[in-house]
Amino acid sequence: MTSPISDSENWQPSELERRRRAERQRKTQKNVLIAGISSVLVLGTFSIILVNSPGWISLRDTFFKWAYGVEVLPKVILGFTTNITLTLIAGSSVALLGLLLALVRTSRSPALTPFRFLATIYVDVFRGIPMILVILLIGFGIPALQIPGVTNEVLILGTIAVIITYTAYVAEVLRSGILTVHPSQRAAARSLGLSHFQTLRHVVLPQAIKRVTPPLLNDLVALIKDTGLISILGVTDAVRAAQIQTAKSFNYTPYVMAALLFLAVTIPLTRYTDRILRRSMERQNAQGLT
Amino acid sequence: MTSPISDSENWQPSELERRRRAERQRKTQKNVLIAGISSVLVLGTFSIILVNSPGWISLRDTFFKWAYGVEVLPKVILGFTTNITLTLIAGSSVALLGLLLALVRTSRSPALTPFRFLATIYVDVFRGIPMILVILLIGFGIPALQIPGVTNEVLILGTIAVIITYTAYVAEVLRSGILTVHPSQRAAARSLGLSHFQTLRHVVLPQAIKRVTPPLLNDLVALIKDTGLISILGVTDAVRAAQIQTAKSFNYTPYVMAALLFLAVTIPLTRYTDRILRRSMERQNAQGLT
Amino acid sequence: SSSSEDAAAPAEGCVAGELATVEAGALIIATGEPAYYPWVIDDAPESGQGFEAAIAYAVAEKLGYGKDAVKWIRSTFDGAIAPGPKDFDFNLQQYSITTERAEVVDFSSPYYKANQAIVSFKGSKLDGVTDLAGITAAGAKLGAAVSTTSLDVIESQLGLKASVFNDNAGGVTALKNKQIDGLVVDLPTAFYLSAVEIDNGIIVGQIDGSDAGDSGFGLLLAKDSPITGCVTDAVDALTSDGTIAAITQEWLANTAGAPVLK
Amino acid sequence: MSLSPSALLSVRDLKKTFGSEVVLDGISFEVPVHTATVFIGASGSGKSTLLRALNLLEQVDDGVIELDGEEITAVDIDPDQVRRKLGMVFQAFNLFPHMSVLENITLSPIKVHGLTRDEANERALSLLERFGLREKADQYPDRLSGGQQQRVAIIRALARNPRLLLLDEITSALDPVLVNEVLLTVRELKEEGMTMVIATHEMGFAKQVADQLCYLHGGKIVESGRASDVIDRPKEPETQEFLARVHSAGRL
Amino acid sequence: MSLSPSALLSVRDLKKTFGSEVVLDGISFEVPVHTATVFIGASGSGKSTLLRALNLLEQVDDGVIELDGEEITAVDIDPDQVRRKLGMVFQAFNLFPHMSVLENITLSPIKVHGLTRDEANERALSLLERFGLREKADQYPDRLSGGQQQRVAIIRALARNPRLLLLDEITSALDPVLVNEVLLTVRELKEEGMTMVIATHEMGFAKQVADQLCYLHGGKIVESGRASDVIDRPKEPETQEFLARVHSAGRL
Ligand SMILES: Nc1ncnc2c1ncn2[C@@H]1O[C@H](COP(=O)(O)OP(=O)(O)OP(=O)(O)O)[C@@H](O)[C@H]1O
Ligand SMILES: Nc1ncnc2c1ncn2[C@@H]1O[C@H](COP(=O)(O)OP(=O)(O)OP(=O)(O)O)[C@@H](O)[C@H]1O
Ligand SMILES: [Mg+2]
Ligand SMILES: [Mg+2]
Repeated sequence: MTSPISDSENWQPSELERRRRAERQRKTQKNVLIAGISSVLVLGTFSIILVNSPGWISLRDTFFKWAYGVEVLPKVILGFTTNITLTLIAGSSVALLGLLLALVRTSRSPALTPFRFLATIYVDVFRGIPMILVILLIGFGIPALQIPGVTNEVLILGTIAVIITYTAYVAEVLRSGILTVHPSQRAAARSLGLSHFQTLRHVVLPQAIKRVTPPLLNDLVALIKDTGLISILGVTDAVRAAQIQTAKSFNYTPYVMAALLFLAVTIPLTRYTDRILRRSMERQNAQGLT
Repeated sequence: MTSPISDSENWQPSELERRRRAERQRKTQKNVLIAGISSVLVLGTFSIILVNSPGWISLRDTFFKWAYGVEVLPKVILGFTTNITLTLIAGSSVALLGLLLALVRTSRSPALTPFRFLATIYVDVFRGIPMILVILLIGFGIPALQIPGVTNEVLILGTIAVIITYTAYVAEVLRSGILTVHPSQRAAARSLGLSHFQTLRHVVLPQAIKRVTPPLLNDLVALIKDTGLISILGVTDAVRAAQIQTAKSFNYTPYVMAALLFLAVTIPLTRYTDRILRRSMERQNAQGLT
Repeated sequence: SSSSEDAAAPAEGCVAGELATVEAGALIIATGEPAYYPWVIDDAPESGQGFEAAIAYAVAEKLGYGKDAVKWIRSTFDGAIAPGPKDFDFNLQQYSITTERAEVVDFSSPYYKANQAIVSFKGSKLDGVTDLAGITAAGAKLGAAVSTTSLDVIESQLGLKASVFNDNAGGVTALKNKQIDGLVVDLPTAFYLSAVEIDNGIIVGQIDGSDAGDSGFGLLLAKDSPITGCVTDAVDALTSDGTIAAITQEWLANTAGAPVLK
Repeated sequence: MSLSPSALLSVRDLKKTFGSEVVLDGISFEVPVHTATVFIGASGSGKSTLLRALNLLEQVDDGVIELDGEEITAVDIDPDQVRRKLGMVFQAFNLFPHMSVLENITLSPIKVHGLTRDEANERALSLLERFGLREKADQYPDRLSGGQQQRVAIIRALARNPRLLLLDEITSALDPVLVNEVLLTVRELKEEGMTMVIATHEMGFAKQVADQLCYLHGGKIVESGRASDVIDRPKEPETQEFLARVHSAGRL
Repeated sequence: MSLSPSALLSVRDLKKTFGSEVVLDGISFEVPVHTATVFIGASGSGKSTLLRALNLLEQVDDGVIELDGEEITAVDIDPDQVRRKLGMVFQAFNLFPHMSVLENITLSPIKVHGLTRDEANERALSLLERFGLREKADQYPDRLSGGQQQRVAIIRALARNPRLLLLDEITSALDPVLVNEVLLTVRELKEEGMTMVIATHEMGFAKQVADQLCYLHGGKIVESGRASDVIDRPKEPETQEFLARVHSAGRL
């Protein structure tokens, strides 16, 4: 139907097209330059105002005292391992439970009405109340009950509390993803003989999850940070470690070190996921000019 | 083409169909019953274990001492007004700025590359670092600079910090919504002569926002709670008010009161939005059996 | 003033070194993290340096636990007050004894009664104020850390609305930024802060916090702990034999002399 | 309730409404094995709805559908089991945008019918070859032309070797040469034992492929019979009028 | 570089590739005002791509498109201004699922062409009436049959009164009676002064509507001329072969 490339392998753009491309490139370059320069100007102005303000030195010493930062870094890193461990454990549980909840909430079967009702209440309640209360209730409340055989290990209980809260958030994100998959996709899958579960597995979820990857990453990044909330139970995470140091020294650099640690994990994660996502979208979509 | 309803206004379902409907109803009822009973059983068992555990009374007195809760409620409500006020102010700014950022990040124009780059860095950084650090940096850092004419009012600075952080989150949610709108929709809108902006306004965003409403609500609910983080600057929100009371009495009921206040706002909000969303989806989509 | 009346254990039952502690043969003492100067020096309670560290070892000794039998742990504020079993025998981090709190936990008799003091800086609204009325008149904005008696002093005694911070670090920063005019802390801390942390720091004056229901710092124990009686007895004994006075003299001597605001 | 011996599909008194609109109003027909039953009728007359109902994608409001003598409209039927025997090509194709052409085609053979990936690929590639799409195997549906997408949808249904094929306007996006190719395919399939229900607007195609032609109007099958009879010698006034207008439009 | 006096659209040496696939390989043609130019060709021959390129929805790799004497492929052109003069019906309809039929149709007249809502509604409703869709005005696209959706897409383009209409397979989902209705509409529009570029697989439709017929093959316009000439007396061997196969398929 269409000619293979070999036909026109030695095709050269016309004079006109060459001019057009050059002009397009020139225009783009000009615009990029304008955008770039204006960005640099704005940021530069801010930096200059910052550095020349009367309090800059004192601010720098309070927040960015690198020598001190390096000194406390090992302690903050030690705390950070708590964040990472909890994130790995909580993250996978949250993914599973959140998915389950999202599936229940998006199911249409009338038989599941009671579960749907409970799932809705669950999400509304655990999303709505401050996580600190959930952590207190689980982390201090459960041991206080003194039920035989139930752990009173704060790490475990704290992790459970984190899972409970984040499951509510992630369930909503996944639910929104599932709802965006057009019903005709399910119809097609079912008409091919795929079971309800297979339809979810192969048709609905792959599309749904791809679509909500940015908000899912939001929640993952927030989770890494929020696992630290269990420090009220006496566990030391990166931020708590920083807080301890700051409380001693009245200097905020430890917080900055903690932030750098977080970024060291989250930025590569985000960039990597984003690239995968963009590739898959580029492969999938026809890209016009709009 | 098809007969109007009048044709068959006096149509009665056949004997078979009546049996089928009855059976379907019976089956549904049975399943609902099973689901309902099993839910009640599970929840009931948990409650019984809870109430009969050795520490239940002490737990109840510590977390659910209603008389005390009512006593401190006015103070918690006073703190809660801070959450609400900040949410209203921050929420609208976040919506605007988040949208702007999302639009920059989803734009394809090569001229915007520098802005896209900056927007990506912005999101990565401010999403990744603990909000507490942003609040400290803005709330304590800016006044420390002693730049003439710049406020050192903690409420304003704290709100700015909250806006900065949440903008990053909301931008990602909106970006994901925008990406789910199929390019052919833009093509159709542009081919109708709509400008880039009109296309966004009338075609892309209405679909995008509807699709990400659940994660947007996640962020709104989280925002209501997280506005409280500016309490590290010395402002009293609902959770801080509860904490102050708890520190006095060593009783956690104030936290529970705070949680109830949050729920009193977030649940109606969520239910209402959900209903609107469901209605619009029902109107829009053909609903098959799958 | 002790809340141990309702504690079951009679003082006579205190066999030295063999109390019904969390871990038999050892005494687990909790404090905050970090523990502040001058209560604990260098955040190292094990050294026995600092007022509360010294008190802890003195009480331990009275109870029949040598230096080696004492184990230190750190607890958060919430960890100390949460219901249910505790992982420490007693906890000291400047917990003020109030009747309300005593419904939830046990306290020993007080081992120290600190006045509250207002820290500020030269040239602030509060510089030169000499009485309580002057503070209100100055329209001053006062701050305090959460879960301290200082907060009660501002709110119930001065009738002002306080800016409440997570810890003293936050309050100090706000003070340096002039976002508040004064920070209320207990007197020993006030001396430390005004001398070390705040440029041109001053102590405006001290306030007797008793009116806010403060009856001094006590050792905090689990509700109905079997050793509350013994610990109270030990504190009482240390008070009467002058040990506590000596420790106070050693660690808090230079904290007298701020004008009292009335 | 018995079925004529050779009928694979038997529909009785089918009724379907959308809100206040009665789309199917007492549809009855039988489809003998190895035959093609074609539905014609105006746009909006309910052809697609009927095919969706046969595939249990719409819950009917009354009536019975029997497949292989089994009432598939019964309440306790397992639709997955029913659909294993059915293949459907949707009017809007409904390809899976996140899967390549090959993955679209092999999904069901592998997951539902238990073929190995190699077997499924082989079969898929030979069908792609036949419909001139061999080189698009790894392309994604969004990047195909309309006719290419339609062919993939047809191949996806064929690759499963169903007992009964439900084909909704499968020639709408095809060029005339391809229409002919599809026509030949349909005939071959019949010979191989396939049974089909087809909805179409193409009178020529209908005439050439139909063993039984049904004219759908006002929610009812107004007339049915051999294709040449219905088209060339319609009996009912509605059919006569429709075909007269088709004629006058020069489309026969 | 000048344009023949009556040509509204003039295309010269248009080239478009997707990756390694050359889809349009030096396309040149002119469309005089008040005429319809029809493109036929096998599935995948590039008809849709060409129409999208004319609407500036695809960036061409070489060549020139002139509309009203203005080079719209120029770098500094404002595509919004160009598209105000153009109307397009997409092969896949591309209706807005979040808007009712009426809103779909009136969006552009109100937002782009500045009509009041009442004026726009009136015009939309009369067009809906004409295409038998009056009672679907408040329905949402997902709930329409294929043919109904296609009619809405046509109406949406017509409602804007463009100078040049680009119509991609606008009869594929329509029943024969409606095809005729569209045919009449196209003729009327031409009389009212509209110019059109049409891609279609329906040889009958092409023959009846085309002032100029172009056969697209291998990325090139192999043959063009009056419809009756090209279809009944094709000169080029490729055209002859294609039409022969169409003939033998009984589709002419
Ligand atoms: N989900 C739905 N909700 C409401 N009405 C619907 C729905 N689906 C279809 N309809 C209506 O039912 C009627 C029959 O639609 P159907 O798609 O079966 O027609 P069709 O015969 O396939 O038409 P075409 O030839 O145009 O594809 C139409 O009037 C349509 O608007
Ligand atoms: N975005 C894209 N990316 C890659 N290839 C594409 C893209 N869009 C179209 N093609 C390819 O370009 C060729 C021409 O496609 P086009 O849609 O123009 O064909 P067509 O003539 O309209 O066919 P049909 O009659 O089937 O609609 C096809 O081979 C198609 O696969
Ligand atoms: Mg249809
Ligand atoms: Mg096409």
